[in-house]
Amino acid sequence: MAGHLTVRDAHVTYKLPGRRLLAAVDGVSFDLAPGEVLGLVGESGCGKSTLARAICGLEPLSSGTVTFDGQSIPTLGLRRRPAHLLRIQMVFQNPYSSLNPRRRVGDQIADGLAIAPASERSSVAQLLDDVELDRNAAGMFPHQFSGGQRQRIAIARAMGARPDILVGDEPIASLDASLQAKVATLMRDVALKNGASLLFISHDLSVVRVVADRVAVMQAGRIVETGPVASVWSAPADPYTQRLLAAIPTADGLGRLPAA
Amino acid sequence: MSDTTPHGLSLRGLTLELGSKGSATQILRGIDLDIPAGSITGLAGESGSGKTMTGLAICGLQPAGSRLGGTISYTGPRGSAPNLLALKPRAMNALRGREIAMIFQDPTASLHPMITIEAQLTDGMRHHLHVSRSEARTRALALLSRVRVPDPETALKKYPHQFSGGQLQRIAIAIALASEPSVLIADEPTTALDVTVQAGILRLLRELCDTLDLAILLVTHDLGVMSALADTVTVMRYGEVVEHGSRYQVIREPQSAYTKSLIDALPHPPAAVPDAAAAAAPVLGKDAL
Amino acid sequence: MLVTLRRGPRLGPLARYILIRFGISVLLIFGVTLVTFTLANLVPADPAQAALGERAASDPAIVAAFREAQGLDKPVVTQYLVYIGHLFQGNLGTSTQSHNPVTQDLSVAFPATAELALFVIVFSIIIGVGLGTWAALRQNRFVDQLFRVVSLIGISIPTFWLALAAFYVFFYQLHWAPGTGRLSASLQAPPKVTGLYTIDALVAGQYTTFWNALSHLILPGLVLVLFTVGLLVRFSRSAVLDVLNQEYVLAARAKGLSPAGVIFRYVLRGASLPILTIVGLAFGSLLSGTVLTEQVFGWGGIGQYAYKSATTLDLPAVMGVGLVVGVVYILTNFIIDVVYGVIDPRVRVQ
Amino acid sequence: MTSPDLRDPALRDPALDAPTAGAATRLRFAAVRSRLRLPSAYRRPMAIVGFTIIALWFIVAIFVPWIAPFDPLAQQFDRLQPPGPVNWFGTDSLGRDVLSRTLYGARISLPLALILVVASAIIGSVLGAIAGYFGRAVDEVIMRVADLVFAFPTIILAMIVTAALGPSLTNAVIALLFVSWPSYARVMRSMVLGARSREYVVAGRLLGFSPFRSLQRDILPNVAAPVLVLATLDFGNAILLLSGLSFLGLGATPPTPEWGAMVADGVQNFSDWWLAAFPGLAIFTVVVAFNLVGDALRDSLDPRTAGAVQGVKI
Repeated sequence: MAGHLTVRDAHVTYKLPGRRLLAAVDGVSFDLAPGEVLGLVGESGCGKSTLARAICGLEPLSSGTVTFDGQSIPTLGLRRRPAHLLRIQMVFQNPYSSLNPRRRVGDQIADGLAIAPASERSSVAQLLDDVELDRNAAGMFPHQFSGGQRQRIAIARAMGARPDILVGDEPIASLDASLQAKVATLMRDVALKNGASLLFISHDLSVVRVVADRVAVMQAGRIVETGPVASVWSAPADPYTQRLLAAIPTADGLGRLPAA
Repeated sequence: MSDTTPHGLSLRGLTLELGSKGSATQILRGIDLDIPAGSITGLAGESGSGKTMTGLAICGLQPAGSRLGGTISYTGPRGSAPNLLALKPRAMNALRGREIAMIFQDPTASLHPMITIEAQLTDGMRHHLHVSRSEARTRALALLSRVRVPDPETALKKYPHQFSGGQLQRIAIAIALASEPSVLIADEPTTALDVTVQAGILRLLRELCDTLDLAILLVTHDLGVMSALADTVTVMRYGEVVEHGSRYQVIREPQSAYTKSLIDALPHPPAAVPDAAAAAAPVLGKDAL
Repeated sequence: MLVTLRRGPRLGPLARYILIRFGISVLLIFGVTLVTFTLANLVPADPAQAALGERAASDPAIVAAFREAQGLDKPVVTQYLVYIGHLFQGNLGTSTQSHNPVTQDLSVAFPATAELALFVIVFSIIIGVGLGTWAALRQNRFVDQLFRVVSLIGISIPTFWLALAAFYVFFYQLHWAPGTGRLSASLQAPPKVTGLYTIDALVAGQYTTFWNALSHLILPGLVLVLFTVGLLVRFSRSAVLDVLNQEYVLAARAKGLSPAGVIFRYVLRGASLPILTIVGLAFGSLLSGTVLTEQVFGWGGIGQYAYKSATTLDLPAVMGVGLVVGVVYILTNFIIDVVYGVIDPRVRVQ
Repeated sequence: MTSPDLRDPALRDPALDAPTAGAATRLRFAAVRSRLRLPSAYRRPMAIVGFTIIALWFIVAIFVPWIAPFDPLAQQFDRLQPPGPVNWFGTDSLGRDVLSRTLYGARISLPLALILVVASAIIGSVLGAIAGYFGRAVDEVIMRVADLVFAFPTIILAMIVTAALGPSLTNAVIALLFVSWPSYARVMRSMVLGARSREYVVAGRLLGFSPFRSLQRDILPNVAAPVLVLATLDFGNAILLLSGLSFLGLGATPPTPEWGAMVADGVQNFSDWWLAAFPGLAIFTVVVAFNLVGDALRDSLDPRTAGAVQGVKI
């Protein structure tokens, strides 16, 4: 199966006012194998979104490499995105700004379909079925949908392109708590059903645990721990991961305060 | 009222409607809720359930042009009011911040970006308690230490953008406590924060509730936070209370179908925790029942 | 993961911010000299002909002498450098119409306009921001609607027409207002200190002159105030509305502060940046307005001078006016930028 | 709106049910700008008044030869007659009918203002969009030129430019074009900058949209509405500037029946109020009308200022 993503010693550095530099991503390496679901977890400012953007060619690397099936990923400047990279697609955090408010849902999903190889091309109706939305949705505009529904539309649009890799950049962070696990699971199912691997980025370790096979924990631009999700969850090795896990309040009705 | 009346707030049949008489929207449809002192009362619900509006209505900060009904009675160490809704604006304003304080979801938005922490921390107490500038400053330093903001002396001179979100929320809590209120409305106080930062704020709120005998209304959609902090839980939907009970009862043995669906949607429903372990588990903070 | 590369000169953030703004202003002023100079050199109409009149212009010798005297025979770049060199000596050239140095003409006209503009801007800020805030606090009620209508009229009415109408009604018909000019003909200008008659008269203790100068200021002043206030009411209303929707205002109300405390300490401070911006813009349109009204009131300020020199193709004078007004406007905006930095700690960081 | 909780359905814009209050505030403009609700804008009473006035003036401009009682240039009456049964608006210093001249003035001001606004909106928007989307050197050059234009008060610069080109209506329009494109460029640039990083634009690029297609499909439709509002409000401004230049003698030349120039006639014959009163009123009504319509359009784009929301009680 094609679609192997390799990240080696990636650095992304921003210039700040006052001649300071911010190393948002500070030497990150990992692999994403075809058909795998990797959860990337960390708190705000840890560089996880920057890393996701770098993988899609939206941020320039200051050093290191990101390769997709052996080809390096150039920064998407003012050129069109090279054809082979179209097989990496992304679902964004904010369902309220990730769809063009002035175009019909069906047309936007069709944008994804248009770049899929003809032999694998699905249909708008099929994609709407996949994300459990009514087929009539195609004729409507984004503002007629709730946040959770919009995120499903965004997933359908990305999957229409038949990507090898689907990147979800905090795709559930803006949703109501009762929807988060549902949408995350849907995303995993749709990706795997269509033969894509999933890079699922979230600040919420408890949701990542439900969808990911493997998890990487990021702190201050570095990956501090990586491993199968079950073992990281039950026996975290890194002190930061331990803190992160201990801080999650569990809805057990027991009134236990999380460790600070 | 006699001294035996328990301190705190009591809402009875609270209604709120918005819009003109002809096309009014019912935001709250008769809320009954008790917020006793020394306890954290949780108010849960999804977007649009009216839980935030309930908190605002208690403070008299409902949107202009909305109409309130029902009663909100208040009993505190310094006095009581049979119905806050019947108070004149001036009287309500004297109560606001003094007896009933509020903290908001996003401290970067609820603090004024162009005013120093000292000014924002002291203006409320100078207004309500009529203390001198220097005394206000002393109190401010004590408050900042109490909410564990490091280096209070320097912190007073700074502006909000110079702090992290967690520190800012601590400062916002200090501002709310500045005039020694007896009721604190906390509207999604940790939703905008990272989980490790959230833990610290949750512990702080618990500690303040216990040591200051505060009546805290915790408004949140996060059942994890609710389970960690609240003593009793009220679940709202479409402006109505659908369930009310002790924390354990609402989260572990929900009666209404809606609460059940909320709990089942969690990535790790509480059923995963064995009941035996639950019974034996050490419980921090107070249990309401 | 913050790394400090090099330390800059030891300047506070505010000082550095002001220095940067100042540098930008200086660059803009150079740009302005370039614009005025270029435009003046674009003139298709022959300035020699305009200055000398038909008959003299038909004599090539006279024209050549004129061109040489004005430096019009040299290459453009040299002309520009000469122009800049002269600017540094305060030399803006000689008006082809009045035959005075432009600097001298402007030194008479400038205080006249400054007096009018200061009078107007001070009143407009007080009235405009006050009414705008009031309207925002009473959104969609009667006062709000009323102020909206007044400000709409203010920005929609042609200034020059309003000036004329005001003059006709209050001077010609009602005889309430004094006639044209800055002082009645019977009075002498007070000894020059600032060039502003009202202030100079007070300094000299000439109270009759002071009241007379003030009474001359009122009508042109009010005409310009109506327009400027219209602008300020509109924008401060929307700036205040913006701030009223901020959560920090809700938080301030939750503290139980007095309504006045919330408005003055929280709302107006929050709205101050956009209001300052619009004050800068209003100042610009005020300068434009003076050009259109000074003519009607025979005010003898920059506006009237600009009008005369533009219609007579008096190049040095046009360049001089453009330059002076441009510089004044840039400096005003520089001051506004500095005030930004002082009142908003976040601005300094950027 | 006083509540931070935009999640409450009654408080939020129907287009928007954002999950968190913070995100909602940020998103509000995106969601709101996206739909220009023209019908409701035109249903506001003030907008109807404005729209009617504009329509009447355009009808006058088109059909003036049939509407005006007399030839605007013919010097056929006694000079400086006050308004009367024959000459409703009186006659001017050359014995021409002021009413006919005022009506014919619409034929001059309206088309010129239209050309001016459309041209400066197009030039400014294109330059602003280019500057915002492509950034770097192009952006620097375009925006520094705009800054320079902004360094002058409008009419002063227009006056200098007209003086340099020579007084005529065409040159006045050129001069005003020169001074009015930068405001569109600034608005367009900042909106394109904002839109460029919006997630749906990035999503489009990831789906292989070329920059041009992205600009045309995702960005421009979503930033067009504010530019339209700006242009509507600017129309009144254009009329004021044009007539101002003519008033100063830098625009229309005699005997053109231009409103500003006619008011200037009134300055010469000061006691004959009707000379200036009627052309001045004509300018005023047109400008007010465009401002009314522009305001209504802006309000419909930005519900914050619209009637749906009550004020904040403090």
